[in-house]
Amino acid sequence: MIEPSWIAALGAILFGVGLLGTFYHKNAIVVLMCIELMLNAANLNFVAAALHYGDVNGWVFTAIAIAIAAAEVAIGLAILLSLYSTQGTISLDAARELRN
Amino acid sequence: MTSELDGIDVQLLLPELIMTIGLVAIIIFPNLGDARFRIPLTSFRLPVLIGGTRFAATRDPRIPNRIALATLLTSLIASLLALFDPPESGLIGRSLEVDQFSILLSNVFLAVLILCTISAAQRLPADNRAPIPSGEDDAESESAKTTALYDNRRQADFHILLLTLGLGMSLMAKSTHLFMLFVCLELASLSSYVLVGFHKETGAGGEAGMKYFIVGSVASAAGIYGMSLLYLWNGSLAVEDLSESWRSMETLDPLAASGVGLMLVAFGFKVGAAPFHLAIPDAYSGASSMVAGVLATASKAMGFAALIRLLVIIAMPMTGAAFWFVTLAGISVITMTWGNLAALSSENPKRVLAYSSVAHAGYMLAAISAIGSGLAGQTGTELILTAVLFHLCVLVLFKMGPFMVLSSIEREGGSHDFSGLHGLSSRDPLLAASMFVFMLSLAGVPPFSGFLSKLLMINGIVTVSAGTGGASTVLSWATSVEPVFWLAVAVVLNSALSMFYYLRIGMVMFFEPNEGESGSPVNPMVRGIVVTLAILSLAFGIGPSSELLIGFAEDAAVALMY
Amino acid sequence: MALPHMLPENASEQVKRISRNICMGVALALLAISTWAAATSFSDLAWKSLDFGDFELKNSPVSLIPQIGVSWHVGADALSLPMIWLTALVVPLSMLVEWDAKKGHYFHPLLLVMEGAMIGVFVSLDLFVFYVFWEMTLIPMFFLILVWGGEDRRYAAMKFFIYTFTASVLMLIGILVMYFNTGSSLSERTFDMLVMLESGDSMTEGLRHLVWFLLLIGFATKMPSVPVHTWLPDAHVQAPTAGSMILAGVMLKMGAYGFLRVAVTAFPGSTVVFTPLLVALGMASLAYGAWVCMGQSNLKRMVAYSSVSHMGLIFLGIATMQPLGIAGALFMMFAHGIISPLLFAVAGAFKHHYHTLEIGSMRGIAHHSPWLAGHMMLGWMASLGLPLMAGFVAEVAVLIAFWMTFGWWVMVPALTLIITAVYYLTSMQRTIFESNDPHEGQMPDTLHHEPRDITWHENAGMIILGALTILFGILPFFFWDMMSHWSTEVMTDLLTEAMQSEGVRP
Amino acid sequence: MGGTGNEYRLLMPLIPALLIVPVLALAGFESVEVAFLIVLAPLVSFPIILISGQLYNGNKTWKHSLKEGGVIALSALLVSLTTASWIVIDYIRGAREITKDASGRTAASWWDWISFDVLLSDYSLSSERVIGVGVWIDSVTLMLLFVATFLCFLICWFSLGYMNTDPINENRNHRFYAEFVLFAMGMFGMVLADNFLWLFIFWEIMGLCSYLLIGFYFWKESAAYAAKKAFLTTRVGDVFLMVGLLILYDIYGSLEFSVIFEDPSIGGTVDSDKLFWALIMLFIGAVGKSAQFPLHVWLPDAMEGPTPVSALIHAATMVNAGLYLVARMVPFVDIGGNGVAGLDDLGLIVAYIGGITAFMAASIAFVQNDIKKVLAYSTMSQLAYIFTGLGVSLWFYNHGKTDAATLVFGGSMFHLFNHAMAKGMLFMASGSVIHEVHHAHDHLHEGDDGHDHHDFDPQDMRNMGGLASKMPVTSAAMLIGSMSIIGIPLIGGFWSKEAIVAKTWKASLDYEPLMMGPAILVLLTAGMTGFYMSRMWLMTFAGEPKHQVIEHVHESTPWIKEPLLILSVISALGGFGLSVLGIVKWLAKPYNYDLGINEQSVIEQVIYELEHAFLPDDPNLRIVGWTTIFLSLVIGPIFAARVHGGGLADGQRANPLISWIATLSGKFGSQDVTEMSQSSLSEALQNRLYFDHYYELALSKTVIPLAALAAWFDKRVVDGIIRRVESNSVLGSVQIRRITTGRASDYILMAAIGALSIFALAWGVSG
Repeated sequence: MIEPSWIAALGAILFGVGLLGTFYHKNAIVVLMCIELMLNAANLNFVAAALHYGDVNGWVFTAIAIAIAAAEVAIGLAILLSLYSTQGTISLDAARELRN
Repeated sequence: MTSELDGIDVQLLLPELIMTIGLVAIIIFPNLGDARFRIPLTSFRLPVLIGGTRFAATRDPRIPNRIALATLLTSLIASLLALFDPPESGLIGRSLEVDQFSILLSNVFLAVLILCTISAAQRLPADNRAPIPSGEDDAESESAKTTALYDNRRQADFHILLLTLGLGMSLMAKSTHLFMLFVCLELASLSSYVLVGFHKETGAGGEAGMKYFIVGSVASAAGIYGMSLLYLWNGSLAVEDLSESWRSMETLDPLAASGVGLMLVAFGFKVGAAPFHLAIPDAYSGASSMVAGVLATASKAMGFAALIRLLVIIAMPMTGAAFWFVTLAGISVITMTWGNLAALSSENPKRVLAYSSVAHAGYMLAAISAIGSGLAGQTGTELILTAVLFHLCVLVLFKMGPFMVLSSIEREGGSHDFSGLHGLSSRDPLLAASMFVFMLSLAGVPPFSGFLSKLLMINGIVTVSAGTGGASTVLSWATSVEPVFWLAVAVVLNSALSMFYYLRIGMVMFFEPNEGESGSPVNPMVRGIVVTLAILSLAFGIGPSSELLIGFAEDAAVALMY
Repeated sequence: MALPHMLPENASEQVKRISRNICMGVALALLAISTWAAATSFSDLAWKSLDFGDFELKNSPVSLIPQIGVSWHVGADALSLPMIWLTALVVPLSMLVEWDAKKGHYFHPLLLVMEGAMIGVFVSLDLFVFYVFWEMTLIPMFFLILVWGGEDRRYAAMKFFIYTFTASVLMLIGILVMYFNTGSSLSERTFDMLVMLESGDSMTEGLRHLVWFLLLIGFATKMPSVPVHTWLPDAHVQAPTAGSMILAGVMLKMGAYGFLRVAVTAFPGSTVVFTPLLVALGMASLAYGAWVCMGQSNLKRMVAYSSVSHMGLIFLGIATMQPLGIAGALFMMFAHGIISPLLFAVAGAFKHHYHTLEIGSMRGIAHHSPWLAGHMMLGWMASLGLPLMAGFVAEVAVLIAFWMTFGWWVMVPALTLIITAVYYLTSMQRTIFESNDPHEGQMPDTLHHEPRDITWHENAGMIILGALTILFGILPFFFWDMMSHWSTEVMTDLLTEAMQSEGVRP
Repeated sequence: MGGTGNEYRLLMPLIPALLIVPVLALAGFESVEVAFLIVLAPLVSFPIILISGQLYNGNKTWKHSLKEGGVIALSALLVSLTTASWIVIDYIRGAREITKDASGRTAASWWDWISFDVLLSDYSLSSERVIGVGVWIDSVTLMLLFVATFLCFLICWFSLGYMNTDPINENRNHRFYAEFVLFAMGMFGMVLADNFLWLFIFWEIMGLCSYLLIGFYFWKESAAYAAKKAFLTTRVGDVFLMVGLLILYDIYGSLEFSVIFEDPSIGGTVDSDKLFWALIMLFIGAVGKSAQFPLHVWLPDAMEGPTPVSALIHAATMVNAGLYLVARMVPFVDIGGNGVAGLDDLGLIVAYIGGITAFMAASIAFVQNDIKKVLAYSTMSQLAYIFTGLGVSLWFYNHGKTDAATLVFGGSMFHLFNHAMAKGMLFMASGSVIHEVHHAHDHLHEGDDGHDHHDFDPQDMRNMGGLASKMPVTSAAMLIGSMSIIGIPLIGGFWSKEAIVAKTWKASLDYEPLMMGPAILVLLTAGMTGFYMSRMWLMTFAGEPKHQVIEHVHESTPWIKEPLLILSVISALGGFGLSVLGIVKWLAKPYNYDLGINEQSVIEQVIYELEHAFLPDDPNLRIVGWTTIFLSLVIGPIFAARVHGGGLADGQRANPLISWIATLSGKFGSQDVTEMSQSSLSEALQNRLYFDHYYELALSKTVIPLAALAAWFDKRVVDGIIRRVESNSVLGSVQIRRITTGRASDYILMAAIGALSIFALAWGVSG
């Protein structure tokens, strides 16, 4: 069996990658994917902890977190779609009407 | 998570249940029609009522608004009843607890949502006789007609989102389990993202929604990751367990500390703390004003409730300063200064209010960080929590108020720079006077409630620190006193700084000549509400009514702590 | 004594005149009440025999916000009574002076609100309520300046508000620290002034000094003392006449009043230790203010700086640590409260009738406005400390005490009296004299009609003020005796002990 | 103006005023009890005149029957005069109803002005101290009181003629009379005050009135300027005086004469250095008020005021206040009494200031052409004489030479009396001249549009000459006045001036070589006085008219002649008469000397006085005395006659004595002084020795730039900081808003950085 700490380490790496990706990429879809990575990093941690403590709650958390992520993606895509319909692009930096 | 909903629990969760019912009602009711389902093989058509040609009553686009209002009012009444007559035992399983704290916050949320709904009736009008554009119209009137129709169509959407937001927030306040708390928070957040970007036909709406969503998602992803770290550390996410483990922890576990730190990011975004606040002004100015008002009051209250639970209840060591004390103090000073400075030269009233909201978050963070200094003790903590909760309550009055005023001129396209406010005093003196009262209250001028709440917070900070510092000269005292004391100084200096833009709004209303529009921009209902809010901001500033509210806040603080 | 309770908001009156008359009536009623209160000081000697810390007309505290120990608690003693009377006097007079001005129906109610707040400051014995009233005075004054002010009124109003607000929030911290030290638990703590003033005992010395200092910032800004005075000239120049009169006549006194009532009474030790600072501030205000006055070309600005200069004497008087000096400071507050409204009424009348305030843009107006010239002469002379006018009594008392304590340093305030004379006389020479024509004055370029003398109501207001100035100059003992008594009490009860423990010789 | 007979009907209202005192006396009041009337009467009439003047301005009755308030003023002053006379008479009669204290002075207290406590150096409180108001009467008081009330009354009388007939004053005279009575109130109050503070208070009131009256013609730039100058210059002195009072209060814990004079040395424990400085400060105040060097610059300019004002305030009364104050210093230095030793430097300083001023003023008077300016400098010079005398007296007192001190003190005070009478009259006479010349000029140019109206100066003596025949009363009065001032033997001022000069020399020769300076200066000044007074008289009245206007001069205005006549008599005979009555000793030693003929017969007394004046025992003094007489009687006038003398024009008739003098003056030949008048010395004198110039320069180089600097500093630095804070906040605001770039990725970056730093921090502080 895989050591929970390894899982957690993978989670940490995923989180790091996701966080870096969020501000490195300008494409909104890619950023959304990076956010998913971060959420999944959390999921890995939950799984690891559930393994470690033998606590069933961890699995439940994971399941719910996946659901949350799905909802978030759905809403995110909807928002991006509407943005696309007015701006014609989904580049994060293109929308700069509101500033200062 | 094993308990069942028995009678007592139903009563405890009455507001949320009402909201849920209302939610379903909004979804279903407008869709009622004469649709019939022919039972296969027979000619018997069973009326299924969903779909088909809608009835006259259900066709009315104003229905969702009314249902939402009725739902929220009923919930509020239920919630208020609970406030005055607190239930004996509030525990529902391990994840929810109804106590004075959550009831007070529920009231705040519901009040905000009611105000928002009332405002929405004007900002997002539903016209059951909206004309259909014909080819003869010119471009302008055609687009107006289109918008009107459009607004009719999305009445239900808007109010559904409002109710989900309310449900999420209300449940969040009751959560005693971190994961539950987070789920509710997400429910509220996701609704609020959509609400911000609700006016998707305008570029600004979409843009604001996108920014708020992206930054918010990153923050909550960090938060959920932080939470997972806490879970890794402790194996349980119940607040009680976490708190106990934390207290028994001998040295600070990095896992725990970073878990709390990352959750701080998520909640920091909710309350608008620097440096996570950058999307806030954009979101406020892109969203319609009443939504911005909700973000600035209810959403912020939600963030603070979570923050308090996390920091004060969980991450507080038995003795000494909490590890987050310096961090939070630094954040608070940066936040308030940033907010006030940025508001100083802004030309957009919504952005000014957004920055002012950021600044207020800074004040409250300063108060909370005073608890983190570890000097507060029971009394000090109670005092500060009372102050923060009181501030969150009265914020509804004088923060939602101006947003309602802005919302009323927004329809005319006037909330994006100060010129929209020009001559408001001649158009509607009562409205302008109320707005001025709100500004003074925000600035913390006696005798308005903003002063009392700010005073309570500063008092809390001073109380924590005034006993320290022991030397005999001013200079050595100043070097030996706890740095917390300087937070109080920072708060008052910032209040002084903020005076400038608050007064500016007042002046713009009173002394710039009116251009264009004439006549009051609001309907009597909204005006009545706004004036009531202004009167209440005075009433809660001094006298017996403030006594009552402080009493509630105090009870809430006590309930939260023990 | 619930004077502020008696203030109805007459703003709802739609007819300007009705509003004005009602306000005047209320103001006069207040004047009558406070005069009656003051008159008891002449008839029976209760005011003089009050011990320190005792108050007449005191009510039993009514709890307002019990959670933090706020209560409605008012009273008056020899320190506040003259101020209350002054407030009740200056407000109706300022209404009288602006009787005919087209001001709209909010104007007089605002003055009345102002009066209520100021009286509230003077009577409240609860520091929370005191602070609330203190800040409440800002709002009507802000509007007075903003709505009825001069050209640059926005800047002035903002500056006035923000400047004094900043200072008073710093003061608020001081008050809160004092509050914290009134008890060890929340339920014991109170804002009741009588209890709070004892709170200094439980503080460390450094904290006492710090709190004293914070209070000083708040009060000195209001007074105002150099170097935090610059809001005053701007506010005065832009404010309408009535606003200036109240501002100079009463609002500035709130600073000195608060300093004596709170800072000195609660922290006698710090006051004694920091007398050099007080002297420095007082000297700076006095001398520097006078020099700045001389460099001004705007009549109202000059008068405003002269207020700065005169309020410097109050600090000097307190710093002498002599009953005589403190009584002199108190009398200065009172005297300046009568004289400066006169000065501003004159300056306002100038603006009203000649449409300019530039010194030298008109000459010889004594030809056209003999009454105005006469009042100007009277006011200016009173302000420069001519004997038999109220200001002189205070000046001489402070200086006598000052010599006793500081010796030859007295030359600074004394020589400043010359400077004061220089700027007043020069401004008079260049406005009411020197037309070079036995029958005509030189009019400012902006004036396109034949100027008239002041109207009857302006005249009446100024005559009353002038007469009082002289009355209190010749017969100062009406208020002097109770002030002197109070000063003696404050010395024996507080300051002497503090001086002994700090090792300061009288 | 109406006929003369008609005019004097206006005196009817004076009758009730005259009756007040007899009524009070009959009612059983004592004179001291009603002393407050002296102050009260003018005080009450002040607002009456001022306000009714404003209300009834232009009204016929007001203008003609009440002389725009003049009659009211006159009545009030009459009340003061009668009351004062009553007190004087009571006092001289030695009426024992006037209760005297141990030192023979009378004090009465009216009310407590302010009362207070003082914290003593052992932290205990003193008993309650009071500064009250009351009267203090001794012989000096009485003399000055009489001079003041008498001259005020006469000059007010004179003003009825002088002021009310000048069209320029029309409808403005109420202001004049109101200020006049206010001044009178101040003067009376100052003289009567029983403590230094109230002395100072009334002193300042006089200063105010002086300011107001000099600026009576306020529209004239020169008048407004002169008024300001007068006020400010005296204010400088006053401030020092006030500091002196502060020190005195600190020493004695009181400012009451009765307390201080009881024992000025406080049993020998007084700090004499401190006292010395207090007295010096008082003296600076006196210097300012009495226009002595170096604060003398205001007095000549003060002649911008109407002539009655010059007569009253700037010659006869107010300027004596300084002398009065110095006279009050005697108890401090009188070591024969309880005085403090070691204060003799004070006497020296006073004497030097006096000597310098006397000489300087006399020399400047040489070149003045304005008749009032000559008199002004003469005033300054004569006051300086008195200062010298007082200085010498103080010196003597402090060395225990009480007899000599008494004599010179009495002499000085007596000179004050003589000078006040004579100078008051001289000013009125000059006023008469100016008035009539002006009148004649107006008459002559009635038809003109007034083209050369402004070229002609009715005060310039170069336009006069030969007026003796036109104005017999005036010329005679002026002659007697001049003689009194010059010190022509047997007339007025001779008796007192002789005493001053002699005692100054005595002090320098016998005791203190340093006194030589003032001694020489006063001696020289005696001769110079002879010159400039003669010059003035000769230029005005002798010789031939130098301007056509003079031909039309008539001495016709009512109200003007009577005071001249009365004062002429007093000037001519008063000096001798009063010295015979022993006034010199009476003034100096009130407690053991009553005025009047004591143990000797009149003849004996007369012979004693004459012998004392002309043939003193001390041979040195004999030389000094005769030198003085020679210089003032012979050298000065003869030089004046050589330059300006000349007989009257043919056909002009005047009173024989006067025409003889005029003719005599023509007999000394003539001397051309054109060259001399162009010398640099003359120019310096014309420019008043450049004092005004340098004062102005110093002020414009220091005060004005400093004021501008202060204003600049306040605006740019003190307020600048505030504005800088403000603008920097706005600037910072713009900067900080720029961080909100609008790019979502930047927001995420910031949030991520924040998150990472919190993460790092948490990781760092833990474990």
